[in-house]
Amino acid sequence: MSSTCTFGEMMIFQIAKTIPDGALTFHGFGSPLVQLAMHVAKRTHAPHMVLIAGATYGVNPRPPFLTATTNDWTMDRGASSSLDIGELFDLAASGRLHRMFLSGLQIDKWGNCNVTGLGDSVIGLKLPGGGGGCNLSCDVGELTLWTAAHRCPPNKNGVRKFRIVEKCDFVTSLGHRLADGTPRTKLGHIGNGPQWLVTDLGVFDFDASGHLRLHALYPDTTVEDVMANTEFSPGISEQLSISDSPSQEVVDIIRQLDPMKVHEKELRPEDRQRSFEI
Amino acid sequence: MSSTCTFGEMMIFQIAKTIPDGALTFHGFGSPLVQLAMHVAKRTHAPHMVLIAGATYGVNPRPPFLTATTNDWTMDRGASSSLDIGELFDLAASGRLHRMFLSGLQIDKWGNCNVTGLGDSVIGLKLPGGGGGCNLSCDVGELTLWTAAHRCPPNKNGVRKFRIVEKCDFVTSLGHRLADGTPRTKLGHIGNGPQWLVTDLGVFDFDASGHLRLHALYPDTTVEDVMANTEFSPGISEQLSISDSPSQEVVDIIRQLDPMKVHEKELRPEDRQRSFEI
Amino acid sequence: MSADQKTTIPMSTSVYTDDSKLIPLSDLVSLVSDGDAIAVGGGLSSREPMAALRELLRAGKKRLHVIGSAHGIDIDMLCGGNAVAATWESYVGFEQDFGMAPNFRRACEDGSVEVHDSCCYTMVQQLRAAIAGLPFMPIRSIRGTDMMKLHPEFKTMECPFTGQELVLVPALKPDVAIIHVQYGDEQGNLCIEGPPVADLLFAQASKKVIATVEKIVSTERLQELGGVSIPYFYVTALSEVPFGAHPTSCYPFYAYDRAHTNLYYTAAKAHDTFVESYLNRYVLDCRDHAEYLNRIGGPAATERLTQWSQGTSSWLELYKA
Amino acid sequence: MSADQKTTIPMSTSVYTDDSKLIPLSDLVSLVSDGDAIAVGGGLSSREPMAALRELLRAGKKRLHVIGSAHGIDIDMLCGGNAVAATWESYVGFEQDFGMAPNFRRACEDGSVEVHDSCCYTMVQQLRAAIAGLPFMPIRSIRGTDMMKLHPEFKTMECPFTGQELVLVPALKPDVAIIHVQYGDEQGNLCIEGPPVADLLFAQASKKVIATVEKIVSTERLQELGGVSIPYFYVTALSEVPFGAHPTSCYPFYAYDRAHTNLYYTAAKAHDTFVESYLNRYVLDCRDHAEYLNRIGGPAATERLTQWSQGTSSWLELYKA
Repeated sequence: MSSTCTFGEMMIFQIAKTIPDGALTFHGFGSPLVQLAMHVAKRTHAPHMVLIAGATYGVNPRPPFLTATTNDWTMDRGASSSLDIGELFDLAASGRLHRMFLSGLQIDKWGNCNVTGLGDSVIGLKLPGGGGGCNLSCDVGELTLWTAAHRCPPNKNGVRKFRIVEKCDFVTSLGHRLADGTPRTKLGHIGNGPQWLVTDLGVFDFDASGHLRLHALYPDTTVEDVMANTEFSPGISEQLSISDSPSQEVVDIIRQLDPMKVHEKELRPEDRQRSFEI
Repeated sequence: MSSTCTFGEMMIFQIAKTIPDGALTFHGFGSPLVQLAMHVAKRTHAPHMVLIAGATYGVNPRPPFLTATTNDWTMDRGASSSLDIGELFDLAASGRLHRMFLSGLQIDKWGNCNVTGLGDSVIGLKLPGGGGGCNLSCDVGELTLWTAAHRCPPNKNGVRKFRIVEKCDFVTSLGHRLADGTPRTKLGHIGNGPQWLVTDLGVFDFDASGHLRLHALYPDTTVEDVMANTEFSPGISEQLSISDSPSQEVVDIIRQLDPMKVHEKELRPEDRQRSFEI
Repeated sequence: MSADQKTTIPMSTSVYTDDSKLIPLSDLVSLVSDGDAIAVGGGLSSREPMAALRELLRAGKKRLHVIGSAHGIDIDMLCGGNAVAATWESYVGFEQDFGMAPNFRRACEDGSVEVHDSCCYTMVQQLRAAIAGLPFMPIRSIRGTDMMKLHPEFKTMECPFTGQELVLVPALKPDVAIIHVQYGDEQGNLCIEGPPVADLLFAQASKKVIATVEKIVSTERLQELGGVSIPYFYVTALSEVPFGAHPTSCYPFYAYDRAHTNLYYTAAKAHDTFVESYLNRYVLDCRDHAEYLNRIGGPAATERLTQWSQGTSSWLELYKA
Repeated sequence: MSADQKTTIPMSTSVYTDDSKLIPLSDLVSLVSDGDAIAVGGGLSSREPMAALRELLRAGKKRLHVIGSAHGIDIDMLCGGNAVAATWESYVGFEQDFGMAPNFRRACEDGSVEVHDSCCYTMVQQLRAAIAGLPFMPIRSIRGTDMMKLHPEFKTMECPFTGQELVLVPALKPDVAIIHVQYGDEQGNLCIEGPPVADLLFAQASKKVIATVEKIVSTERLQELGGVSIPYFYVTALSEVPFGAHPTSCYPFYAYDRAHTNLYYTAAKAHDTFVESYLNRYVLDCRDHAEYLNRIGGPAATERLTQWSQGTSSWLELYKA
């Protein structure tokens, strides 16, 4: 009998733990790790969360299985109701969307994210865009950021292409401070900004100044891994710990819900090999 | 076999004729004469009008019979769809509601109407209010005004309480000019204001300056009746005519749709006695 | 990191997630406080939350601000019960059926109710501002009318895109929306059949939503009945109250009770005796909604109103009463 | 006074009242002009009006501005066919299924498509401004992000009620909304089953609406199927085009064709051969939609996609392709 979980399952669990019970919670699209984390939370510690599915805006759906495309009837089966696109974003703008999840090809030290394009003045590499993430990063109560691409091995010239960067080429979604250091609080947004960042190397929070800080490692990662793969030096929590692993119940929920292992598409091949005792 | 129509049927016909084919047309509530006029228009000369029912916002309903309360399931039976309250008013504000009907306990020479209250500084007599009429008087393409209370016999002291007045005590819905003479065109509203006024004494339009002008009499009314019952002197059209009467078809539609003669509640007892050859 | 560490949600966000929100009607109205701004659902003679309003009067609620579009007996009765301090309605009356609203008129004319008459789109835009968390919404209309005089809180601006003048109407966030609908489930999902009037906007804009429903059904059955109009998380609490809209209609259950409305109107018009002849008898002296239903004539009276669906002539008969 | 005297309605009011609006697909796309701003309905892998877009490409339409929220193969194919001048989308990609959108990326990177990336709520508020006939709508969000740099047309103001800074986003009124839905009637009433994405907003905000539908039914049947989502008077014209969303899904008729999307993606990624290997074969060289359906494999291919409803395992099977 299996007594291990995969890294994907570990990461889903870490994201799930950031969801409080009773929270009105929304995922976007293109985020199977987050979608699974929301279903795990709803079925374990957060039964009263309001789970709003990305793209379909179904409320508390029970999908038969996860698909790699978010706007699919699989994803809102069993929903008790559906919102429309305007209503969902109104909930955020009126302070009633408590938690959302954002990512980026670049994430900076203040939690700003870039999913629009790489390059300084012209677009060198066009990214797909952020959906509603820009609006939501300002309005939603608390954000959980995630990326499964923190680790950036040096190329043959010894150069690393960092994902966790000093400064984003383009700020698609807002973190705790602008590039010039102006704090988000000056802008009068109703959302409090990023609270957690879950990556393939560890779990981070943000210190009082809004700067990224290492909060927990995985059993198989080290502070040195984090430092080498980050363009700047994140703070390190005084209570730095090792993340706890998901229970068998959590792992079973994920495996039942994602028989095609769609969530592994977010992971690099080497991370798919990682496993943890549970 | 009857070859006459009642005054109510005559008045409904005059209102119906102000509705062009193809127009998106809306009635409010408390207006059976108008409701019947819209159904007459839709079933005769304006088959392509979009008939939107007041209060229910049903689109092109076929009510089994008219009720004296507008928000009743009778009134939207057979509707192909229903709008919501916001959508209806958005249509007006975006220039897509072509015709609406307004009335008032006072209607002034520029077509301003008062359904809010009588009295100068304090409210001497509180009227029910105008629903959405204030907004719609600014936004709707063309307005048809109506009242079945133009005639105002002198009381025992010889004083008339005019309904068609020099100046409204309160302007609930906007006509062609403000009380100080400022033309409506200065305000940049998208609607063109009142086009017709149908009363128990005649049919009126508005001259180029926006002033009320007698356009047609009924077979049983005179210019003198109009002048005596109006607080100011309306203009008189060079083509002053006698209104034509409704066809048997029109009369039949009205009688079929309003078996309880709800529309006669808008008429004074003496006007219910008037009849016309058809 | 534990699930509850730094991950609590803020209080008072107007999101309600209890599994069961079914409570008795008397507890439901205790969610309304004296002085609250209440948005009353339904409109004219349709689906007004009359049982809840009668319970409000029995509970002695006072100084309410009433918000709505086109209303009738609901607001008139609250005025007759001296429960209203200010009106932000766009119409209160009985249309062609009976005419002006007697208690409402008197209360406005004698100054006991402040008159802030609104108009439908102005109210829609003010609710939309609240729903979108904005301080205001712009409108183009109402300039040139005296509505501006009743609303010194409105501001104007020059549009930076077009140079035209716009009116900015501030967000309107009722303390409580009080609505009556056909169906609900235990969790508070609500299904409205037929015209929703402004109920959806009220539910989204208000801090609390309290609902009475004709019938509690399962969430699955709600889907079959047309789906959820108002998702549960907007709804604070609800009660099952059959005939809860009486004497206004709640199709497909029952039609408008024109005869009882006539009785009400006649009593209201005879000012001096209204409390005695109507308010005590049908509201204040009733222990509860069940007693009200008895006093209006019991099953014979209510049964009659369900016969609208038997055909046009049965339906028509109800209006001749 | 005659009915037509002074009572004509203004032209170009975006209200369409013809009794029958059913026209062939080739006529439908002739309602789109070169340079038009088009709002494309559906989203991601769902209910995108693919047959209409293929017909647009066959008709050689050029310099289109594309407006939308989260899209995929639809916008990517238009970019691959050199029909796009500017993008106002909030996302164009293939999510976790295949990743970035190859033609869209290239067109943005080589400058042939102007990038005005939007975000969902910004677009919603811009559409709402158009729907309400307002020059702009306010939002609080996006300040502090670089979205402001992509949109010099946005303005800011100090709120006269709160003193806070707001962003004013101008009305967005697409020339044509192009949507695909499950059911319609001859008059143009449309019924959408499942998530409407932004289709309702597009229909209300646009000057014209052109629709393809899986099935034309009677107005009465539309009511039974869930009622009208988009009333006929918004709709300029429509065509009956079964499998008109393929390879995106149009439940309950058919699921997403993952295999064909994979074929598309592979062809698009191999830039140099895209026109030859995909665009000519499946779009430009097809005489019409019927020929397209033959080229993708005929009834055997389309039949397979309808089997999602036979149970979870049949449904799951479609995603393993």
